[in-house]
Amino acid sequence: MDFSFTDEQQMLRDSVSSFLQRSYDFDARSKIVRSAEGWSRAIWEQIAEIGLLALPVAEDAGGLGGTAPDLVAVAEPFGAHLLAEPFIATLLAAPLLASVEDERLEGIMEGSKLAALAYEEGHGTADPSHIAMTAHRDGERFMLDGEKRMVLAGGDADLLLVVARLEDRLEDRLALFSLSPDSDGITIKGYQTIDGRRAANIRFSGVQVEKDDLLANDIEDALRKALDTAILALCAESVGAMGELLSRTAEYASTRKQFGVPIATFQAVAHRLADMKIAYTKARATLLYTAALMEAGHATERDMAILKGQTGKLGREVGEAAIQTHGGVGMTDELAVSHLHKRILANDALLGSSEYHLRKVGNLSRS
Amino acid sequence: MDFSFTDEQQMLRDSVSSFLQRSYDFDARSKIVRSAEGWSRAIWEQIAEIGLLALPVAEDAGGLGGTAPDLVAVAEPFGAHLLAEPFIATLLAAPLLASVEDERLEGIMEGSKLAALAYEEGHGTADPSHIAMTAHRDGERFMLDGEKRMVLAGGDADLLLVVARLEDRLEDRLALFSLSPDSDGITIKGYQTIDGRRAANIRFSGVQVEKDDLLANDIEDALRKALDTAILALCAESVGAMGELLSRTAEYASTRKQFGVPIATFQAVAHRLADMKIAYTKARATLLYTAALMEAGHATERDMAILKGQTGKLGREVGEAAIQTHGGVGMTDELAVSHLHKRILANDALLGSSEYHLRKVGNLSRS
Amino acid sequence: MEIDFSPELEAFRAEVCDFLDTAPTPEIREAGRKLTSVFAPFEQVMAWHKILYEKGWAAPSWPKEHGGTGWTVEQRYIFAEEYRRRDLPPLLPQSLGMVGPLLIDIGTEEQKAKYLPPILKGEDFWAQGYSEPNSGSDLASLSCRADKDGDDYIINGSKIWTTYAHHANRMFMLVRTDNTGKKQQGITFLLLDRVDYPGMTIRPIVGLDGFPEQCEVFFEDVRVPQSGRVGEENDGWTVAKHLLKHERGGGAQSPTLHRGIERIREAAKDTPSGFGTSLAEDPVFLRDLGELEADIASYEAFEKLGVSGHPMANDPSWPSMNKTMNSVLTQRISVMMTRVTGNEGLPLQHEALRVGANVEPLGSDLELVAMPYYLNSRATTIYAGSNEVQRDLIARTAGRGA
Amino acid sequence: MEIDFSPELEAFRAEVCDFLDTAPTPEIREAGRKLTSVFAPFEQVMAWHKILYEKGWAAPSWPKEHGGTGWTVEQRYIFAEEYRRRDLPPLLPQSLGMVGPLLIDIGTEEQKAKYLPPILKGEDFWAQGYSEPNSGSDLASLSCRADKDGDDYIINGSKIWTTYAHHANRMFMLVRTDNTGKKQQGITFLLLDRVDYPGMTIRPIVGLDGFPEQCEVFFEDVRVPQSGRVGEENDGWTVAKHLLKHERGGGAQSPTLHRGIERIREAAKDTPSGFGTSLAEDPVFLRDLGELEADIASYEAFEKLGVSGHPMANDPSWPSMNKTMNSVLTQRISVMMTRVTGNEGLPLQHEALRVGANVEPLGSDLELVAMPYYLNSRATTIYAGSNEVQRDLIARTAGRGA
Repeated sequence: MDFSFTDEQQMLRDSVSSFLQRSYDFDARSKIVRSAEGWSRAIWEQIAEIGLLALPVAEDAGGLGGTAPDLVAVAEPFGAHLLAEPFIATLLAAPLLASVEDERLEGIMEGSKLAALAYEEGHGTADPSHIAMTAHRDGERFMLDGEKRMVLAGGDADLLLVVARLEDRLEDRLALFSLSPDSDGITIKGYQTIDGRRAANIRFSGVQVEKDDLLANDIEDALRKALDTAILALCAESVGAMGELLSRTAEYASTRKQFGVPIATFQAVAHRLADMKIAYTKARATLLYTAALMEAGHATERDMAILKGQTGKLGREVGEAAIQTHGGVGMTDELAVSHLHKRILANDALLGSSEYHLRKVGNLSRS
Repeated sequence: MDFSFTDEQQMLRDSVSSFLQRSYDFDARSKIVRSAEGWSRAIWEQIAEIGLLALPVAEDAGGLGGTAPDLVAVAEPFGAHLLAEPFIATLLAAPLLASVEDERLEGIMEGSKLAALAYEEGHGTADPSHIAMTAHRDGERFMLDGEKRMVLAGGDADLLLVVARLEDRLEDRLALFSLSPDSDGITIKGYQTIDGRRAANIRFSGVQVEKDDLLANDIEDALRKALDTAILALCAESVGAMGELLSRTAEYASTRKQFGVPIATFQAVAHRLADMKIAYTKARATLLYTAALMEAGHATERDMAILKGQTGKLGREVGEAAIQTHGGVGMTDELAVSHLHKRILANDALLGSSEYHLRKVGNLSRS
Repeated sequence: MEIDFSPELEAFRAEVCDFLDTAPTPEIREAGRKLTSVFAPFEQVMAWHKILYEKGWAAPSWPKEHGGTGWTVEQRYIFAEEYRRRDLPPLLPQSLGMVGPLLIDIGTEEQKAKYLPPILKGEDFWAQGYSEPNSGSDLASLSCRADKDGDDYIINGSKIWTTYAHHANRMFMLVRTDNTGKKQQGITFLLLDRVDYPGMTIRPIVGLDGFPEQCEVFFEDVRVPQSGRVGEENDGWTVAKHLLKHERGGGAQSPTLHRGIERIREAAKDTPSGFGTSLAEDPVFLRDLGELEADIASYEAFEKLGVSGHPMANDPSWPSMNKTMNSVLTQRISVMMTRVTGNEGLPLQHEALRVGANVEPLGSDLELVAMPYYLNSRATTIYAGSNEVQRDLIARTAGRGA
Repeated sequence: MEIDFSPELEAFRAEVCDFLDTAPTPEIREAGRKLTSVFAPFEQVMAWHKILYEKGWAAPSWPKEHGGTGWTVEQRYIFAEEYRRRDLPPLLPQSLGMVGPLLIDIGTEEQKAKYLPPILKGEDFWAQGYSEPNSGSDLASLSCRADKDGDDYIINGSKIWTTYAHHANRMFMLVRTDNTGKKQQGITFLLLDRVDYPGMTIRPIVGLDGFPEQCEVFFEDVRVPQSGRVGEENDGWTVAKHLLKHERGGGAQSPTLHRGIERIREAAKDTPSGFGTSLAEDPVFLRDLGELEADIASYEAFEKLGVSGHPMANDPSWPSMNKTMNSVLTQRISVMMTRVTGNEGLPLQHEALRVGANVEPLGSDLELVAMPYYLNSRATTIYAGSNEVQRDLIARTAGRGA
């Protein structure tokens, strides 16, 4: 039994960290997020150059075939540095393109093209079985109507991948369509999220899809796998952010003085730091353990729910404690603290909140 | 708007308190609880002499017609002193006897006879609609089968009042039977409860009841009223116990020294004391407010659920905090602290736990 | 014990409803619906303040002789309930709830005559200059200095977390006038007639919710008259402690919390639980709501005991308990709101939140406000004396009154 | 990263199951079912200890050369899972988990040879004499004195919270041998060969659950040989700190917690929720259970990281985090159990709880044990260094490793 990173994983993690420390400190990141586009294509190209966009793609599809621990090694520093670029969007889209052997995958892995997965339909479509959007058959073509929400990178993508039900298939089969964002009948409302990502709500009004653009008519297995990978990465990001919050808050508490002494000497503050450390340690242990289970091919639905549920819940505790400990300055836009908390909150809300997942744990008895 | 005790209520409260301080301090009470009978008939007679057993009975039935605040004035000190005697049992039984103008009420109010209400059927029969026991008509008589559990004073009573459904009546009507504990077919298993009360599980196997012993065939309204009164008294007892825990713990924390200083100077201890005080204050405010609503005839089902739910939940918080603050000695049988906590726990479990009642609050939208 | 349930109160309620249904402008209503803070959008809330003043209802908690309403506690709650039920913006607390009551209690006759009427009328808005960058929880360590010079003080230093200073025309503040004794001594309470004295600079601070609600205020040789002093020189700590009592509690706050629950229940009807029903019918959600509602009901009981003058409320830590409970409940409500909105609360919608904006929100009203409200309300356990400071105070008399 | 899921492990599991299904006597099983504490009924658990020793499985966490099993981490968890699944009583920790590992680490060869074998065999049971009436959280202030006299020490003073001292035949303890320096100095760690030395008195203390689990031990001129010292004189604090690491964590504890959940789920099938279904089908109960189970799963991950030697576990506060998490989860489990049993848990059933009693319980097994278990488990956040003390320790290195 061993939950440590391999030397290669540790090197990968260190190199990602030092790249971000160099090029993506809080000030640099703030400028990027406040820019018109809201993210940096230059940074994105560098991320692609290191090979990180090929990481989630299997080797036989031309990717690096990264394991779950590999992904954790990368996503923890991404979370600690509040990456605004569309890494999670790519994690969702690239493996799906790989699963249907789509040639456009190469451009995605190179960072020259962006793909977005239009999956979510509002209020946390935590499970593929919640997908309601239907594709109507119209002769040789298909007609899409409905709305997809919180499509990560949905306003910037060169390629939209849309999950919908084929109306004449069995209810539990999901199809995957590929669409250009310029297609007739598509309205895209892009926005920034509280944690500095770009996303979009996308309305489909009688959008016609050619037969060839039905990439798969039974994507559910591949979709679930992609969602699990994205959940792992979201949680690793959050754990990275929690670690950052813990070290920043411990540092602040040991230097900020009130009543003539560092506030860390007040037991109420000290014990809150202790609770933050316990929460962080629990979350990170869960993350590493789940990554090891995934790598061994033994992660169950329950394991994924535990990871997502615990990370969201513990992350909120850590974020709220960090703000409270910082007091007034924690309430501002000016320190990383509030942004790290917002990243954790957003990651919690994406792909099923802690409420949803912890409840699922209760419903799924341990075998 | 006024939630203060009247002068009369304050006098009543003071006289009950000083009687208990005189005759019922922790050592005296411990001896009583450890005695074979488990409670003191001498104390009971004195309680009757002060008139407290006539308090819950309407004036036109020969009682004192005490109001909800009157009852609070009495039950708070009872809780603080961990009264083991069957006051709650009498609160449940006496008003029901009054409602059917039963002459045996007088002996109950005088303290010479004990009545027990056999209502509960196991696992918290929090609402009369949960009663499942059925009385079968057998010619002119009735036949009772089934089991009543956690019958307060059930092993000591001279008279059992049994709630059951008449099999040929509408489902939502409850009947009240009177029975001698010596009747054929009755098996009584008496026991002490964790908080030093006496109670019993009572099994009825083909118990024959004469027609005259059907005291009422639609007791539900009177029963609900008696249950509300008992809930008020249980909550007042618990609030009394919480106040006692708070003052004992604050006293202990300011005298017990560790690391050369009173432990109350440690912020973790101080903040726990603050939380205990907040919890106690919230619970007592809820108690007084609800008593005022009851007196004004405006207490709803939701109000009663809030009172019972909050008292159970806040009481547990206070009790657990008191034990933790006392450390090792809080874990022993030797201090009142653990006994006060057990009284609060037992009061929570009786007539619907905080879990049950708080959930009811959620289900009953505020009008 | 006694609670008034008389029919006359229902007539009063009808009068209140009628007024609140008709008097506010559409902009005022919009400001209330888009509220994401305890501090309402300035322009609209001051307009509403003036309308309430005309009706005589701007300051229900003030004594009648200074323009209060003379209502019973029951009436005050009816007013607060109907007010909140309509999502009208709460009047800003700094003038009406803090410096006003303070002056009523201990101001000179001149100060009362000069300052109370424009506060009541909604003509003046006062900012509160207490905290400093190095004096937060340890407020008494403040160092912003006022030196006597003739009939004036010369102020140097800075204040921070000065809510709405960029909207204020007046300011009350604590300054250091003596450095020699204990830190609580040597503090003086000052009223500033203007916030545009030469040498005064106000810098808005953008909050984590994206809005500039707080400010930093810099003083460089700012000359103000000594007549603005409240109480004695070097006795400002006593004055401030007196005011804190007003700041930390005592209004009719529970209706705001109850209204939060109503909005949550309303929005829950249209929200899937993820487990087959709407959230409004989901047993888990209802249980959590029940727990919160019961706690709000207990807070209401606590608050009414206080406002009605129950002996328990004489406890010196009552205001601290009030502040602690209220802040935590506000945060719990805000969390529950974001639980309803889920990831629909993630988009930043600053433009749509502006009163008068012609930008359609991406989703429902609650989805628009829940997340910024949650983020903003993290401040409630920090401001007006952090909850840690309150617990220190409560612990000092923990055993008393039990 | 690597977890062993090989088929060989299933063969090992089969061997474990087979043994655990057949080896324990009915009394041992009964003692496990009636467990209401971390400390199992003495007589039966020592009988079970001897049976496990015969099999070679008494001390899975000891080094193989001292009688450990040499199992992999995976094997240890399989053993613990199957053990707990059968509700077998856990072996007492004082000898096997505390003084034993301590002697292995830093005892003399003589001490190892003398004391380890009878511990392993279950012949000896050691009590732990640490706390004193005035030295609880502030353990280093202890005052029970040992004065040198020839080759002996003369002990005077008392110890309290000495679990099962009335069952012990040996005792390890901390004594004050010097009063001149810092309080942590001048403490010595002693092994006592007997607990019936002249001048030693043991008084059992009845706990809030009604059982005498703790004791007070009085020493009046008790003469013991100096050869029982571990480490140097006046260096006992270092020894005790070393031992605390063993006391505060590091076993395979999560299976015990998982088993608690299983018992709860099982009992919930027969319990009405009060809202129309059984508790086992009640969404609210299942949500709360899910939250607790997920937290136990996180603890399991934490524990496995520690046992498998992950670098994070080098953090000096790891044992404190372990103790904090484990104690709180134990208490949460116990609360959940009493939630299932409701008022059926209120009757005192001391007689029915006795192993070998011929008294029928009033209700189910869980109803018999839940309340005393809940009450007893209040101690978990107090003993072995209160959770407040642990948090102090954790806070000291809060930022490290993040």
